[in-house]
Amino acid sequence: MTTILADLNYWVTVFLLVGGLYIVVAHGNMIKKLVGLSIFQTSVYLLFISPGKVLGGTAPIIAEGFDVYSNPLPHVLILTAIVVGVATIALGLALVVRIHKSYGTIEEDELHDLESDA
Amino acid sequence: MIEFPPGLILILGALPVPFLRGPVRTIWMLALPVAAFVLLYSLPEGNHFAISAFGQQLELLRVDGLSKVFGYIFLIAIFLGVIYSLHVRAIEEHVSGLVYSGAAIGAVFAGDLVSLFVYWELTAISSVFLILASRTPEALAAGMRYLIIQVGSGVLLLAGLIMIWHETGSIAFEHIGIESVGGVLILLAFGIKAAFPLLHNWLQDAYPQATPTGTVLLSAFTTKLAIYALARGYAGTEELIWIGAVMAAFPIFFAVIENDLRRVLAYSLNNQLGFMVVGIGIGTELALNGAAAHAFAHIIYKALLFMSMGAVLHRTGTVLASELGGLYKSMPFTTVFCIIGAASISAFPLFSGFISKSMILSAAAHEGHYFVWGVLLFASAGVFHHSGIKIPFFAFFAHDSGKRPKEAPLNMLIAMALASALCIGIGVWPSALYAILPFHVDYVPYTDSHVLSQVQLLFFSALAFTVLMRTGLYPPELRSTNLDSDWLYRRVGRSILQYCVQTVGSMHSGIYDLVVRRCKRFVEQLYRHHGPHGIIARTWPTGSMVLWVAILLVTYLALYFIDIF
Amino acid sequence: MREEQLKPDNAAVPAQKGWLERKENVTKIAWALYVVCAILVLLDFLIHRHAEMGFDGNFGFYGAYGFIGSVFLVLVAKYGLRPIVKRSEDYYDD
Amino acid sequence: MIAAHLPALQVVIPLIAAPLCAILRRGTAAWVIAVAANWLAFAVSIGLLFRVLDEGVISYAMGGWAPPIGIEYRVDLINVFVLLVVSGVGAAIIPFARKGTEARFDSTNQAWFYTMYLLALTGLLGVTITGDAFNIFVFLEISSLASYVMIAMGRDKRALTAAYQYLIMGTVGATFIVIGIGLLWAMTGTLNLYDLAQRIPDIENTRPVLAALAFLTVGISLKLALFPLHLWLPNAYAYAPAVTSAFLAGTATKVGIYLLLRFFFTVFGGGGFFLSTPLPEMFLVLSIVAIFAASTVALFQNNVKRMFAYSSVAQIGFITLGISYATETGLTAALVHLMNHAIMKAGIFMLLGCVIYRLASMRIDDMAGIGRKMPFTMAGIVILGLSLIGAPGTSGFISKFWLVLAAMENGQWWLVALIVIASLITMLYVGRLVEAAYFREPSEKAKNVREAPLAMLIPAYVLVAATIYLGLDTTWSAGLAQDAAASLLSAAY
Repeated sequence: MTTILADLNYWVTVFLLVGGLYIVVAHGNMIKKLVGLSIFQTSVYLLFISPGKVLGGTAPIIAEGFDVYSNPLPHVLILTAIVVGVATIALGLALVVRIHKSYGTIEEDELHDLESDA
Repeated sequence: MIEFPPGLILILGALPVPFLRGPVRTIWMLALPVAAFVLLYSLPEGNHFAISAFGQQLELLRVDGLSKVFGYIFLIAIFLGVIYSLHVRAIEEHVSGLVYSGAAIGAVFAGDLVSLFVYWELTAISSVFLILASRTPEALAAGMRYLIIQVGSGVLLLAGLIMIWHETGSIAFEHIGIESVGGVLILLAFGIKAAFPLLHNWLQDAYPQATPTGTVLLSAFTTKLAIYALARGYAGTEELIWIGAVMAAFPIFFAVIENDLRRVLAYSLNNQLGFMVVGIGIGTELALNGAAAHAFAHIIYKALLFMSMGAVLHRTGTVLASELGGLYKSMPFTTVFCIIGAASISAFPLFSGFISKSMILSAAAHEGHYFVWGVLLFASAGVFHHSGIKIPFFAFFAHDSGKRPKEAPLNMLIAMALASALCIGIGVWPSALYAILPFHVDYVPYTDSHVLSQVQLLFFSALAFTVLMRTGLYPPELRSTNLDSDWLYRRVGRSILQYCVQTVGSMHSGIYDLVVRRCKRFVEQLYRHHGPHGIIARTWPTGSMVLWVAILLVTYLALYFIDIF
Repeated sequence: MREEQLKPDNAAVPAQKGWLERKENVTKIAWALYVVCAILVLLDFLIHRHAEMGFDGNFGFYGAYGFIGSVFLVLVAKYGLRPIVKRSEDYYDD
Repeated sequence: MIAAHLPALQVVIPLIAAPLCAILRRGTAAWVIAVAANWLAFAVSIGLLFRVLDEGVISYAMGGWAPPIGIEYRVDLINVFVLLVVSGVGAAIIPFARKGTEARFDSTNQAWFYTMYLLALTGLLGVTITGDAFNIFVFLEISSLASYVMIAMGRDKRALTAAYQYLIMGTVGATFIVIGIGLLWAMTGTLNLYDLAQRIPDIENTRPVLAALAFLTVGISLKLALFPLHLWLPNAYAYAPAVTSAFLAGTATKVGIYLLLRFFFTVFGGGGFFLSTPLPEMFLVLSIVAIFAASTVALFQNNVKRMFAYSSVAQIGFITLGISYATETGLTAALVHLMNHAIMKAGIFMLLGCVIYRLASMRIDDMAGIGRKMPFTMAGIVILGLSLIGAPGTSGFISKFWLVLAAMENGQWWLVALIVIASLITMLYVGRLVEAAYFREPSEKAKNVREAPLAMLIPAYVLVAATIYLGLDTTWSAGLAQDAAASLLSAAY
């Protein structure tokens, strides 16, 4: 039990990862797929951030009285990753809007039928 | 002095042809072989033109007796071919003809296996257009089969040369022999192009499908290039004697019952190659001289025969023996030229075949190969039968078909006249040809005894033909398809799965039956899955794609972890 | 171009039959051939033959070889090969 | 002075040029900038090549922060080879882009197109040159996002769904890569590739490292479209504008190959580690399946662009086949084919762009008889097609030659036979196009077309010429690749 709790952050990561992927696989709606994708990416943020926390450490700002700091690097990295993620989702949504305009649907199976006819 | 590969003159010279028109094009195309001929004439023996590519030194211009005689005849052949095809409007035929001949000439002067291979493949690729240019579905299919087989030959050559390079560290194209695996592979590659028995059928399959002008060029280069390569790499290999004997004998049976006269010529081409292969297999100076001389003479008279049949095809639209006859009335010149070609291939005294074929026969007798000698003599009689008599007889005489086509176009007649003059010229003055052979010649073809023997042989063959015709025993010309080894891949290959189902399936049952049924469905499923709407080809929903990702991830994880446990 | 090549020949009129097509002429040619063959055999007596292998110097060897070989060739092709390999013209088309 | 900053310039030039295009909003001006930036980038690559040849590996500390803390750009023979391919193919494509985009978009959208193009170029060059694992992810996403947009700009509305699919797949792939990187970072505490390479051998067989390897394998396989993860590729290539197809076919998957080599060989330590995993067998099987399945599918395609897209999947199979040997010859074959295939496939898609420009169709039936109407375009396609088959005298032959050599070294004769059969299948589908173009009567559509403008033909013919040149002189392909392969295997950096 304790081991499971000790690795809690990893379990959450795995849960988000699998859950996100599952949504991408299982849902035919293009927006829902993007939601799944977003959740899937979130798992990565957690994967990076959590090992950066040093128990008992403080924010990595040099100040008197503290000599244990958390690792600042993951925060920087994940900030970048979040920006990338936002851009991806924005572009994806823009594409969905255009697809809706062109086809009148954003359900993948219907799209598939439409394209087979074309 | 300019030292430049003559083959490249033709290949590069072909490039501007699409942009030239009218007489300028005619003059240009005729000037190319002439220029190459003059150049070749001036070249002394030795290696003259090397480039480095693929990290190797490639010798593109190795001039010696053997390469020179093949170079000359190839240039003569393309010159005649260009004249013969001047009336053709389709540019791609002219271009591919020139490139094809240039590649064959380039291959002859290649001093190393890599450049030989490059030219080898180029002849395959450039010549297929001469077949495709017929623009019929049959020609398309035959052309594709031809291409696959020819390219396959090149691939074998490549595999062999890599092995030899590995073993010896040299890519020089000298005597190869069949002692190493690489040598056997290369022999196989040469054998495909030389139409060895059972590897031969592309020839009878493809040549009759080419355009009237295309066949003339095809008959000259591909197989004779292989003969040259065999003479260079496998002279004196005893197996070749037997292969050649079989080659000389078996196609004539097919030729007798074949109705398509161009296919008859293709079979007789095959048979003539057999003589040359025997000569190479014997490998003495006389035999090799004979093989080279026979190749030289053969290219001209075989081209002449194909030219005459091409003229018939051009004018009447058919070369089926059952549809022709009586054409001598309206095509007298073509008839005469055809008879000259027929006399040459039959080796009548005073015609070119006589002075070259007899060298090979003499060499066989000298070396004590009596059985082979007998086979070749039989083949000589047979040649007379199907090429000497059958071709002119059924096309121009026999029963009158009622067809009254115009005489062949002027350019065709000129080409045929030139070829005829060469056939007779070589037959009457053999010393000119003997002078350019690779080895010194002290062979005298015209002795009383030899002339008499040959004339007896031929006249009694003619007697046999006459007797068989008059007694009604000669097989009638029937419209038919005659099976040959191509049946193996055109029919057996296709029905092998169904066959499995029928025979094996009836013997066994249960599980085995299931397996076989699966096999049968495989072909249908290939299209179902790979065809435009097949499962592998169609647009997949994103979800299933991602599912694949997940499956693969799990697979990899499992594989890695299994490893450490 | 096409129409002239298919112009029907009025073969019914005997006068238009070529010299070569008349039966008596064909017979003449055949007889000429028989005579030439006979002369050729007889020449064997006159011309000295240097036989390379012994057996080829025998009287009439080449003539007999050519005749028998040709008959063999044609008959084997007709009765041996053709029944095996002959198929209808559109055999490969289906 | 400039020579010292070449590694930075390689990425910075297109990166700065991209927003300039966006700001100018004028098609012509943007095009001029794009051409200038791409050609400069090519020049920089050449400069880098000569520096690497002269002085060996170049290490460049970005912003003056010394590695491993700061981001390091590290140029060695392997990535300079790929940089050369990417910027070189781009340099040929970008002049070609003018006519096609002008015909389709208004001035503003043209400017956007060039912006996206430059961003994609930046990303691909960045991925290749950087020595920092996380930096790879960032550049990868820059290039991917830009390429999604470039695909979506295709004239067929199916381009939109193709772009969407690619977006989902690409993001999943990139995220997998970043998960792999994260796991490696958690285990070693460094993101510098060369630092990682020092530390990984000690912990090579721990589970997180192996999990990282699995994530990286799948993520990168997605990016380089290794069967069965190729499914996004055919539609993306088929419905994108010609410029995009040419650019992506020539560069994007090739950078994927580079990543594969870099991670498996440099980071995980030479050929030894690679051979100790099940990867060689896995790659061998997947490559063969890719070659045959994709070639067979290509055979039945009616859309010529889609046909060549599937052919790309098959050709990638040839590259990964070379990698699966993990021998010097095998890797050389892979690198040589990487370069040769980039050039020929980019050329083919450009020439197909010429056809679309005149004919407005990619159906093989509509292309009937086009050989007479567009002789130069089709002649180019035939030459490149021959190269694809592996005909001697073209660069494709060199690729096949090395591949066969590698197979023989391993004594796998059956594989030589398979390679030959695959070439024959290639010949069949190229032959189908040739047959339609030259031996059929012109279709209704083809009757009125004429030859493509020189502005499109000349750039394409540069690549045709390169294909022939590289078929004759292999100093710059096999010569470089051999050294690069040797350094990959020894994991010397």
